[in-house]
Amino acid sequence: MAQNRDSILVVGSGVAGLSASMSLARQGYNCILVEKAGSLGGHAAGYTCKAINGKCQKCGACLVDDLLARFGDFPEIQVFLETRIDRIERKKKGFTASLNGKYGLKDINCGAILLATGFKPFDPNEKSNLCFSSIPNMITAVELEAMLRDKELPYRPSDGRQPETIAFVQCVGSRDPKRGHPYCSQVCCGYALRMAGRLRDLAPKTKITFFFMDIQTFGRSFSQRWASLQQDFIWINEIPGDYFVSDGDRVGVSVEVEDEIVDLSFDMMVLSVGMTPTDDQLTYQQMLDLSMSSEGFMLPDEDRGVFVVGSASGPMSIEKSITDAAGSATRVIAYMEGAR
Amino acid sequence: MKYALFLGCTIPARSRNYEMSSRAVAAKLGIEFQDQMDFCCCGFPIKASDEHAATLLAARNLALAEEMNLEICTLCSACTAMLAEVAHKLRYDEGFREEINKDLAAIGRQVKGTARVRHFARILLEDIGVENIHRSVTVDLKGFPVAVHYGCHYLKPSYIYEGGEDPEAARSLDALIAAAGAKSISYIRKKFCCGGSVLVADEKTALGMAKEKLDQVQAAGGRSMVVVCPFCSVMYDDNQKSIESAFNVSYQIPVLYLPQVLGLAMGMDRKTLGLNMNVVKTRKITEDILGAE
Amino acid sequence: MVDSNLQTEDRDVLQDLAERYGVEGVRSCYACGTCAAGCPARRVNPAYNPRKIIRMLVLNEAKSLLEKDTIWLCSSCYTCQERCPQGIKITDLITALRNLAVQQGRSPSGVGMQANLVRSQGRLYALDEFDDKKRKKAGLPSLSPQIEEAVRLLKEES
Amino acid sequence: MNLRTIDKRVMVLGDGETAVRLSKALNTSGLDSYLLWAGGTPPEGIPEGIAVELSARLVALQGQVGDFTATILSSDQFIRKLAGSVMVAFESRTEPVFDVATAPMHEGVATLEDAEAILRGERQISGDVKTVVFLDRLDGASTPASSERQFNAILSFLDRGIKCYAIGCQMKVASRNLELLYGRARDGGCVFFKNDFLSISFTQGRPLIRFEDLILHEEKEICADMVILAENFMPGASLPELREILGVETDKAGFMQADNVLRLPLQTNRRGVFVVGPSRAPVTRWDLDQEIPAAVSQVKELFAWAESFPYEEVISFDIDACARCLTCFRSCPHGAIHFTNRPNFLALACQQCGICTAFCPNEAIELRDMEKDRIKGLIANERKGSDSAPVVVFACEKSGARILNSIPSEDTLLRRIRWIQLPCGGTLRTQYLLDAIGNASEIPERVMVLACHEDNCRSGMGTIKARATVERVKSFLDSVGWNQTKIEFISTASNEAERIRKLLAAS
Repeated sequence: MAQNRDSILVVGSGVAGLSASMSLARQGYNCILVEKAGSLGGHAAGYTCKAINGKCQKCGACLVDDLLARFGDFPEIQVFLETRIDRIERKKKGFTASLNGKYGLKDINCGAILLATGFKPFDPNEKSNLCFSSIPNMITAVELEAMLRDKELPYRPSDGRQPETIAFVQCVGSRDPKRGHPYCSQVCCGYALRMAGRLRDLAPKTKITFFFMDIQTFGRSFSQRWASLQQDFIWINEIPGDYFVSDGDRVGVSVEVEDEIVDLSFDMMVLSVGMTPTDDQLTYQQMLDLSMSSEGFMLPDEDRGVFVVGSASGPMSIEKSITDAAGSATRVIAYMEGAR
Repeated sequence: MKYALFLGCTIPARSRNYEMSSRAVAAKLGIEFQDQMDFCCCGFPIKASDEHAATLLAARNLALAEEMNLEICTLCSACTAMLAEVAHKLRYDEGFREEINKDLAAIGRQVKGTARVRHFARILLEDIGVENIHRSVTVDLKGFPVAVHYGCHYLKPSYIYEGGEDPEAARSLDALIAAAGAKSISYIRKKFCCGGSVLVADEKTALGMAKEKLDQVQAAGGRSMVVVCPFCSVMYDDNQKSIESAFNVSYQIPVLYLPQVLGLAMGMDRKTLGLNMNVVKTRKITEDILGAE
Repeated sequence: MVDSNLQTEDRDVLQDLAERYGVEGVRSCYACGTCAAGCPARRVNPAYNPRKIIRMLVLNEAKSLLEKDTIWLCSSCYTCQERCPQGIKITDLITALRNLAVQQGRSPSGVGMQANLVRSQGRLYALDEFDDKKRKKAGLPSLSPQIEEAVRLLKEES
Repeated sequence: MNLRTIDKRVMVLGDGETAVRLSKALNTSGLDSYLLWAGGTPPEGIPEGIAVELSARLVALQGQVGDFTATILSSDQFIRKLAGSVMVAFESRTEPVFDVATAPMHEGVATLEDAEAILRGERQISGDVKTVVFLDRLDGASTPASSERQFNAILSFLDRGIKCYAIGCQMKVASRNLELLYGRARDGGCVFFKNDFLSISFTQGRPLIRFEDLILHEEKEICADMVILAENFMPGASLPELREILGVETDKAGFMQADNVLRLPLQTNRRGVFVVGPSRAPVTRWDLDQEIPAAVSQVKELFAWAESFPYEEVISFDIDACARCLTCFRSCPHGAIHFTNRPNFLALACQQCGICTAFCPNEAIELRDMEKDRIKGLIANERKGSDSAPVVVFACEKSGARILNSIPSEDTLLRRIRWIQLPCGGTLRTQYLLDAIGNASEIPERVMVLACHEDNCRSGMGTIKARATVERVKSFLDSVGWNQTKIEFISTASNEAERIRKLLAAS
C-alpha cells in the first residue's frame, strides 16, 4: 500500500527521528532516514542509566535502546548512515534531496521533510568566565554521562582519582538571553539530580553541591522527592561569578553565600550544560527558507511540507521528543494526504 | 606607522616614566607618535557626575584626531575606554552623532564618526606583532616571573572594542610579556580590578581591592607586576606602602609599565625607561636581569 | 494609607533611566547572583552589591538607594555588565545613577572637585611651569597648561 | 497476510477542551470518534458527525483493542457502545495551595481560577483593585503548567494597569516559551519574590503579606487589594473511579498514567486505552499541543498493528489443570485475561510478559516459546568438559538480554556463561532456578537473574515478582543448607553494559 506514495525524508536518527520514522512506517509510509553519524540513536545513545539502588529514575535514556531494538522490523524505512544532505530542491510536488555520504552521491525524491536534527550541548567555552579550557577538573554533564556509562564511577581528568567533593552548576548556557538562549533547557535539572543521586549511590561518601537558580520539575514525583533531595545534597541558590584553579588541581569558585562572598573549592565540577541549536541549523534554514523561533531554534513550514521535530525545534526531554515525534507524524500524514 | 598620541591628564603630570618608556619603545619599533598639544581631558573623570559633558570632551578629542587624519594611540586604559566608547557610538548611532555635533558647533568643530582609538599595547601586538618585538630583544630576561595585570578598561566594556579580545580570556599582554622573554605567571583573581576608581569615594575599599590582588600575586610567586594604565599603577605602586601599613602586610612587589619591561628586553637603560621614578624600588629587578650597572 | 513599604516613589526612576540614559531592561533581572559573586568591590566592602542595587530599583526604592551613597563604591570595572546573562548594563546603570545623585547634590566631595577641575581647565591636572620643567628634563615635549576650548565647550553645554 | 476486522471507532471521555480538541483531531484524521461528555449541555465547537453522549459515565469496559464493549450510564439510562479504542481526556481539577483559602474565605483572597474568571469578564471585582499579589507554592514543588497560568494572568492584570507582585519558591519555566513569558511578566512590571515563608493578615479589610526579600535581606510587606492563590493541578474528579473501571495504573498523585517510561507517550498498561492531557499529568499548552496529534498517531499505529496481528494464540491453556482460582485474572498487568467461567486470554491485549504463567499455582498456562520443558532443556543444555559454564543467567529481554546480546561472540566472557532470555523478569519460575542448580551437568557457581530496574518494568510488577522468586528460592536453599551456588537478583537497564560485564567477570 505504501508504494504509490512519496517517501518522507527524516533527517537525524536520535530519539525524535527514530520515533517519527517508526510512527510513519507503522501508518504505512515509506521513510528515508538520513544520519550524519555512523550509528543510530543520537545523543541519548551515549547517556547513562540513572537508576538509584535498583530503582528507575525515569530518565528515559534506555528508551533509545528500546527504539533501536524495535527499529529492525521496518522494511519501510531506508537508512543512510554517515550521510549528509548537500542540497534540497523544491519540486512542483515534493522535494529532491541530494545525499552525500558513505554510499556515495544520491538524489532522492520525497513528499515531505522531517527535520529531526537534534540539539548541540552548550559549549562552555562560549561562556568564557567559566574558564572551561583552563580548569582541568571542570567537565560538562555530557562528559559525566559518558563517564558513568563507560566507567561507572566519576574520575578526575587530571589524575584519574575519584572525586570526593563535586559541584554541579546549573543553567550553563540556559536562561541566557545574552548568548541567544532565552529559555530553560528543561532537562538539565533532571539529569543533574539523577546523576547526583547515582553518584551518591555508587560512592556514598561523595559530597555534592548544587549551584542553581530555580530547580525545574523533573519527573512526576518531584513534590514527594524534593524534601529528601534537600537533605541529600548541599544547595546554594546562587550562580558563581569567578571560576579558577585552586590548590593545584581543584576547581575554585567565588560565590555569594549568606550575604558574603566566599571562595569554595571542589575536587570536580560538573557544568549542567543546556541545549542549543545545532551547527547545521543555519544550513537547513537556508536550504528550506525557514525562519527562527523566538527561542532561536528552527520553525517548521508545515504548509509547504517541512516539519521540525524533537529538540531541533527547541529544548525537549526524551519523553517529550517521543510525544512530539508521534504528533508530527499525524501532521505529516495530513499534509501528505492533502498533497495527494 | 603614525598615530596621534593621546596622553590624557594623569600620564604627563604623574606618570612620566610610562610616557618616557612608551616613547622610547615606540621609536625603537618604528612607531611614530604625533603629539597634539590641544587634546583635552578624555572625559572619564567627569563621567560620573555628568556623562554628557564627558562625552563632549571625548568627542572633541576625536574631532581633533579626525582632523589630523590619524588613529589615536592611548596609554591610559580609562582614556582608551572613554574615547573608544564615544567613538563607537559616533560611528554607529547617527542620531547621537548629530546631537553631539550640535554641541561641538559652539567651538566650531564637528565629528564624522571615523576616528579610531587603540591602546598602545594593542598597537604593539596588532601592528608590530609578537615576532617583530621578539626580534628587537637584545637582553635575556631569563623567564623573569611577572604578574600581568590587564585592568578593566583596556578590555571592557568589550562591545566598544571591535575585534578586541575576550576580557575573560585575555592573552594580549601575556603574549607581549612572553615576546620580551619574561614569564607571565598565572594567579587567582588575575581579572580583578585595581580599585582605582573607588579611591575618590572610599579609600579603604579601594586599597582593599588592590590588596586582594597583591596577596594573590605574592602567593603565586610573582616578583613584579606589569600594568598598562596609570590608575592601576597608582593603586599597586604608589599606594603599595599605604596598603602594607593599613593591612599590616608586606609585599615590596615592583610595579612596572609594560613598555618598561619591553624596553629592558630591548637593552634600554634605567634612565631612558624612567625606572627610577617607580615608587617600589625596581633596582633589584634590573640587577637580577642586567647585573649591577 | 501607605500600601506597602515597597512603593516609596512618586516617579518611576527606571523609566527615567531608560529615557535619559538608555539603560534598559533592569526589570529583567532574575537575581541569579553572577554579578555580585564576581564583583571585586563587593568582595572587599559588603556595603556595595550590584544585585541589591538592581533589586532596589526593581522595588522602586531608588530614593533610598541614592541616599545610601553605596553607588560610589562601584569601580566601573564592567565585570558584572560583561557577565550578566540578561544583558543588563549594570555599570552604565551605576553611572546613570551617579549622574542622578550629583544632580540631587549627593556625591563624595572628590567627585565634584574632579569635575570642577576638568570644567575649569580642560584637564584634571593643570600642567604648570614646574611640571613642564620636569618634562623637559625627562626629554618630553611641553604641553598646553590648560585647554581653553574644552572649557568653553563645557560652559556652552551647561 | 490475514487482516483482522477491527472496530476503529474511538471513544473519547471528557469534560472540556482537551476532549473536544481530541475528538476533532481524530475526525480530521479519518477516524470515527464519539464523545462521552460528562456535562449535561453539549460542548461548543463540536462539528457534525461526532456523536456526543451527554451526562455520560463509563461504568464498565470489556474486551480488547479493536473490540471494546463499553457500558455507559447516560442520562440515567444504561447503554452499550462498541469501540476500538478508549481515550481518557478529562480536565484536571485545581486546588488552592494555601490553608488561608480553606479558612473562612476573605473577600480579598481569590484563587487563580477566580482571577481567570474575572479576567474573562465572567465575574466582577469588588471595589477598585490597584494592587494584586500572586502567591505560588512555597515548597518548591510547583509545575510549569501552573507557572504558565500564573504568568498569563499576571500579564492580563498588568495590561489593565494593575500593579502585580508574585511570591513563590522555585520559578518553574521548563516548557516551550515559558522563560520568555516569565520575562514579559518581569519586564511588564511584575515584581517576583522568592521565599519559602510568609505571613498573611488582614488590616482594614485588606490582605497584608509580610515576608523577607532574600536579595536585600529586608522585611517587606505588601498591602494588596487582592491576593491570588496559585492552584495545584489535581487528577480530575472522575479519575479514581475510572481507574478501577478501566483497570489502569496511575502515578503517585493519581494521574492516569503510571510513571513508567515504557508507556510513553500516552499509553496505559491496558493496550488500546490511552490517556491524553491533564488526565495524564499536569500539562502546559505546549504539552497539550503535542499530545493531541500524538494521540491520533498512537491509535492509528495500534489499529494498524492489530489488523495485521496473526491469529495464532501465544498463550496455551490447559483447562483440565485450571482450578478457577482467578490468580491469572488478578495478576495480569495488562487487563488481557477476561474471566467468565474460565480464563479467556485476549490475544490483542496480551503483552506476553508471562507473569500469569509464573503465578498460576497449577502451572496451567504456558507462553509460547517459554514452555517449561523448553526452558528446562535450555538450562540443562549440556556442554562437555571445560566448556561447562560456571554462571547461569536469566535475563529480561528489555534489559539484561540486550546487554548480553551486545557482547561480541568472540568475547571469552561468553564462554563462562549460559544464558536464557525471558520476555519479562516476571516469567521467572521457582522451578527454573532449582533446575539451574540441580539439573545442570555441573553445578554452577552462580545463578544470576537480570531484570529491569524497579519501576522500569514494562509490565509494572515483573521485576518485583522476579525479585520475590529469587528471594524465596534463596531462603529455601538456605533452609536446606545448600551453599554451593550463589543466587543473585540484579536489576539493570540496557545501557548498563559496563556494570553487568564487571559483575559477570567478577565470578
